Amino acid sequence: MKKLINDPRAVVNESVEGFGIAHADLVTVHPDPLFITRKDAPVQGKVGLVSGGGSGHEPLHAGFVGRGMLDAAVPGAVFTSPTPDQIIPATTAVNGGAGVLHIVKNYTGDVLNFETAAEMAEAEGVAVRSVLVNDDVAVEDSLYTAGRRGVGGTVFVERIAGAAAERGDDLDGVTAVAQRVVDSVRSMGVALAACTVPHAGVPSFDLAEDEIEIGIGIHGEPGRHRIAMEDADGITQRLLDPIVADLSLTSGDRTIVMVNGMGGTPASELYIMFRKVAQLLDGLSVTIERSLVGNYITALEMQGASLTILRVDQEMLELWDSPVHTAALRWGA
Amino acid sequence: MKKLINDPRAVVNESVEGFGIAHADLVTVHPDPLFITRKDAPVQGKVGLVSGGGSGHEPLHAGFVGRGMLDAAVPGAVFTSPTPDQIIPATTAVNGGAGVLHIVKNYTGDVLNFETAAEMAEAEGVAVRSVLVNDDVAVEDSLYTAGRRGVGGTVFVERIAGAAAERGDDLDGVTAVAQRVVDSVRSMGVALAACTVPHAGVPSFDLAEDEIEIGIGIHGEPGRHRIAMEDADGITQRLLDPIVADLSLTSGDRTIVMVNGMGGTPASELYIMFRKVAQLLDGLSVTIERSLVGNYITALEMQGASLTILRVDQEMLELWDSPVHTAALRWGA
Amino acid sequence: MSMADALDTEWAVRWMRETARVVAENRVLLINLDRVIGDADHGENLDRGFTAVVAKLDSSEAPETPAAVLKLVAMTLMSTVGGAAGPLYGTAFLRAATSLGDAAEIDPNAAAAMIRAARDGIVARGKAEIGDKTMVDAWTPATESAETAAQAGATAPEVLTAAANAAHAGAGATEPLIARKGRASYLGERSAGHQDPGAVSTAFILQAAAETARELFA
Amino acid sequence: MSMADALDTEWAVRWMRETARVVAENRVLLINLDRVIGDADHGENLDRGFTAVVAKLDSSEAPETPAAVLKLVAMTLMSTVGGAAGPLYGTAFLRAATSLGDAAEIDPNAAAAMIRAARDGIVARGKAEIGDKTMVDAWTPATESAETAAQAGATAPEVLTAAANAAHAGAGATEPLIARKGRASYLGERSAGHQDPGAVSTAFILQAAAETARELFA
Ligand SMILES: Nc1ncnc2c1ncn2[C@@H]1O[C@H](COP(=O)(O)OP(=O)(O)O)[C@@H](O)[C@H]1O
Ligand SMILES: Nc1ncnc2c1ncn2[C@@H]1O[C@H](COP(=O)(O)OP(=O)(O)O)[C@@H](O)[C@H]1O
Ligand SMILES: [Mg+2]
Ligand SMILES: [Mg+2]
Ligand SMILES: [Mg+2]
Ligand SMILES: [Mg+2]
Repeated sequence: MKKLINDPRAVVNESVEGFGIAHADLVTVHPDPLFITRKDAPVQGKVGLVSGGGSGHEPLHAGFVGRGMLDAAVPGAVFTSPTPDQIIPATTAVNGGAGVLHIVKNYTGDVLNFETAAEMAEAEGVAVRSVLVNDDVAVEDSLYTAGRRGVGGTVFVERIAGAAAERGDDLDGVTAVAQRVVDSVRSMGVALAACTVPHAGVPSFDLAEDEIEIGIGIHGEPGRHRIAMEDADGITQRLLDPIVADLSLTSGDRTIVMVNGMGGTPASELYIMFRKVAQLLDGLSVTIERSLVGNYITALEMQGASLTILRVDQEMLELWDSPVHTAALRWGA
Repeated sequence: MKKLINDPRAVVNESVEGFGIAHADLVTVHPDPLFITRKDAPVQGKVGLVSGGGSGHEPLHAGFVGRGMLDAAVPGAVFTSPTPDQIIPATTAVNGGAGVLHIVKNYTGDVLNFETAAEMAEAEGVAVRSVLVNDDVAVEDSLYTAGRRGVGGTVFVERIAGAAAERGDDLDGVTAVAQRVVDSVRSMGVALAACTVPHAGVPSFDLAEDEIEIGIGIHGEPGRHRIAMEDADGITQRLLDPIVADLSLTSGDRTIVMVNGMGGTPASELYIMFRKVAQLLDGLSVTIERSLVGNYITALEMQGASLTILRVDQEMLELWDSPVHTAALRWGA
Repeated sequence: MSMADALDTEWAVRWMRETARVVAENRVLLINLDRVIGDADHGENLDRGFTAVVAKLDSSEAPETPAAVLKLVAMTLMSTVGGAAGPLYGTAFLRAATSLGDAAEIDPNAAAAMIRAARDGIVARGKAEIGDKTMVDAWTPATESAETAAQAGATAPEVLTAAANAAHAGAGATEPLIARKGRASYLGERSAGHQDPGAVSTAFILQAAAETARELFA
Repeated sequence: MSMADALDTEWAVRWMRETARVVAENRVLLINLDRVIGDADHGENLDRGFTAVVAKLDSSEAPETPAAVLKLVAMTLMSTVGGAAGPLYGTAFLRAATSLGDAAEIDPNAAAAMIRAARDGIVARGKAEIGDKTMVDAWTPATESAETAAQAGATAPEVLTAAANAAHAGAGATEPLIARKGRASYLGERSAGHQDPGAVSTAFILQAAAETARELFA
């Protein structure tokens, strides 16, 4: 596996450095310990939003730092949760006096590291709340696992909670909005071919020419089961059905839909999937109010896609539509 | 090679259909013959901009239809120029009385089909001008080829000429701005692994685990020469040097830089390359005024990247910064 | 010149149906030739185009002259093939149609003139010279052989057979050449060692012409 | 209890250096174990962490007690490893340090208590039970064997050897299990048939403890 990198151990630092130069109008990169903040952080009186996790999911999270979304992103090594000594200064750096919300994807590593950081930041006098994103319906039996994983829904939580914070909601209010999004969002993914972690140098799993992996996560970890390759419409149905069931989507429901590329999938294929999602939801009389089609939460160069659906009410929709200005999501600004 | 598609021959139609649903606020899809127009086309009194080419380069061109950029995009089959019977109605559909500019990438097929269409549209009373984009410095000896290929520079021409048209420039004025961009923009690409055309089903070329292809085009056609794999900094230098030489970039020059992914390259790797470009240009005292890092002109899921540099003056920069609202490029709106 | 072996409208239709069959049969071969020195679409493009031609022939009223058949083919290829080959073959068939006028039958000289018209149309459109490793390298010897045969008193099927054989030889002879036009030219010296896909498809088209002509008088 | 075989600050430093060496040596093995049922980073994470530990030991003033060594290790792992293993091993070494107090030497009972403290810290943090296919499946038998050995009058090196052997056996025994905690749990039944990477790294750490202890008194 060839990669456009220098030292495999410098991938995160060098790439964040480039990101900081490209988006110097939006963000500040703090190199050691590594985290990224909004250029104008801390915004006085505004709740600060911090998220983070392993690298390799770009544009998540750094690409979502800016007005109307995150105040800070904390990147770990590739596929490895960041450490408290990064999360703590990121938290204090974006505290404008109104407290900080941690948006944490539900993985043991992320949970433990953010937990420790939150404790320490609180000890330093910052009010910290957390929401756990756990939208992946691929994990069927949550009693016998570490719970559902956080995947594509994270983008929705960051955007809508970010909008609430920008609007001036207090810490409890922003936390409540974030939790409402978590409760209303579900995702499911598929991989056609694995990605290769730079330091590992070999693909994370092997798939035969006629196999795909359903219920894939975003860490190159194998999914729940393998099936024979199918056409796009069939695969889309397999991703949609468990989401519809889990959200109990019914006639009249309003949604925002994301068809997300895992990094190595052409946009044309994502739009073919989106077309099928639109047809199927239309058949259920479920409305797609807004959509995102593209690479928003990736797994390096994995070939595959994920589907995320958020059931929205009018307030969530208005928050969604409010101005956002980040490297990877921008409108109204 | 697995793909998220249904019938290989329906890829373009189904994907454009999905695109139309996802961006119904921005565009109208005309299914037969296939082309995409700005929702509010024709804009009375404004010069119309039409571009097109083979599919497989998404978001180019349909992703750039909208305010401040293209009025129509004409997608051919995958890697195949569109036909005059698509280009002609697209041209007449966006003629708001001020004439239409065709932005054509310099490939025999594109040139011949647009030429025919322009003739026919003129016969129908539409004033048509054309600019040929030919920014690829990989093609060294233009005497013995069909001339330089049009690649990443197309994005810059579409944006800046689109801004000039939006500003109200007349057909000659918009054409002159477009030509000025063509004259000031250069590109060079690299492939680490080939893409697979859906109807072909096998990769367009084979590269060994330790080989890369320098000077790759965007049609999965082989590049000019192969070299042993190098690190990102080395490869970036190989792409930058011929561009700097060809543009005679010197101290004090101002530029817009695009590091573009070919479809299968993670954003993190593009930012690693951008970092090196920034360092090298800084060493030459050349300023990067604006930048784009991401997938803007792809070759399906090809693994690789291209570098495009536009030397700008103040006017071009102001046009660049003016509002643009398309599926793939948006600011100020 | 005997009208017994002149080619009529029915032959023109058969020629196009046989071309569609041969192109479909060789779709992958043409894709693979184009994959090595181009962009892997030539077989797909022509297959799409000639499939549309057959559909057009099936659904339209029968054209009245050979020229009308070739004009229909020209318009259909122009609007369905795309790429470089679409306008080039489109122009070729349009010029060929024009050269035939409204004649009901094609005699040996008209057959040779038709091939020259097609070839000249391609050169006018694409500006390639002989040796540039394009379809011109098949059309040019095909034209010359067809004219020589006609002058020597060959029948129309013999004229087309001479053209087809020369086109095949011309296509084969593109192998060592370095491309100077079209997509293969970007490869420079690396384009040598492979036949040009457009030259090969030209040979298939002219071979279909010769075979259907011979069958008609067999 | 004889102070002759008690373990001092110098041993604690040697233990950590030896751990760094063993982890570096087995980096790829641990990555590969994690690749199959996780995300291919466990070896990389620990290698980064223990490389940082060695750098810290090289650059800091020599810690005065074994507890001070382990506390430095805990803080370093916590801030460099990340993932699940960072906080878990960080907590383990922090609790181990706390259990030692400011004693200059570690006798057999203190050695066993240190291992129990580490194990309890991991359970408190990660909430895994025995049989969940995590590092707890190595730490729990290690704790039990260490305590049994200490009660039976073993020397400190013998206590650590008992712990290391039990950890190795415990790691091996994770192979048939279905994971119920951590990333491997998402695989459900497909997690069976592979050893847990954290259990294996636990065995390496305790083996380094035992070997450095034995060497000190060899
Ligand atoms: N300028 C030209 N003149 C004549 N023939 C050309 C020219 N350029 C390309 N061709 C022919 O077109 C063929 C390629 O057709 P096709 O693959 O369908 O189009 P594209 O190159 O646009 O993908 C080449 O093999 C060559 O024979
Ligand atoms: N809840 C838990 N309790 C104890 N150990 C755990 C728990 N979750 C994960 N582990 C251990 O952590 C190891 C994985 O560590 P590592 O790969 O570094 O982190 P990550 O899973 O975040 O990539 C597993 O092999 C397992 O032994
Ligand atoms: Mg990890
Ligand atoms: Mg083509
Ligand atoms: Mg081609
Ligand atoms: Mg791991």
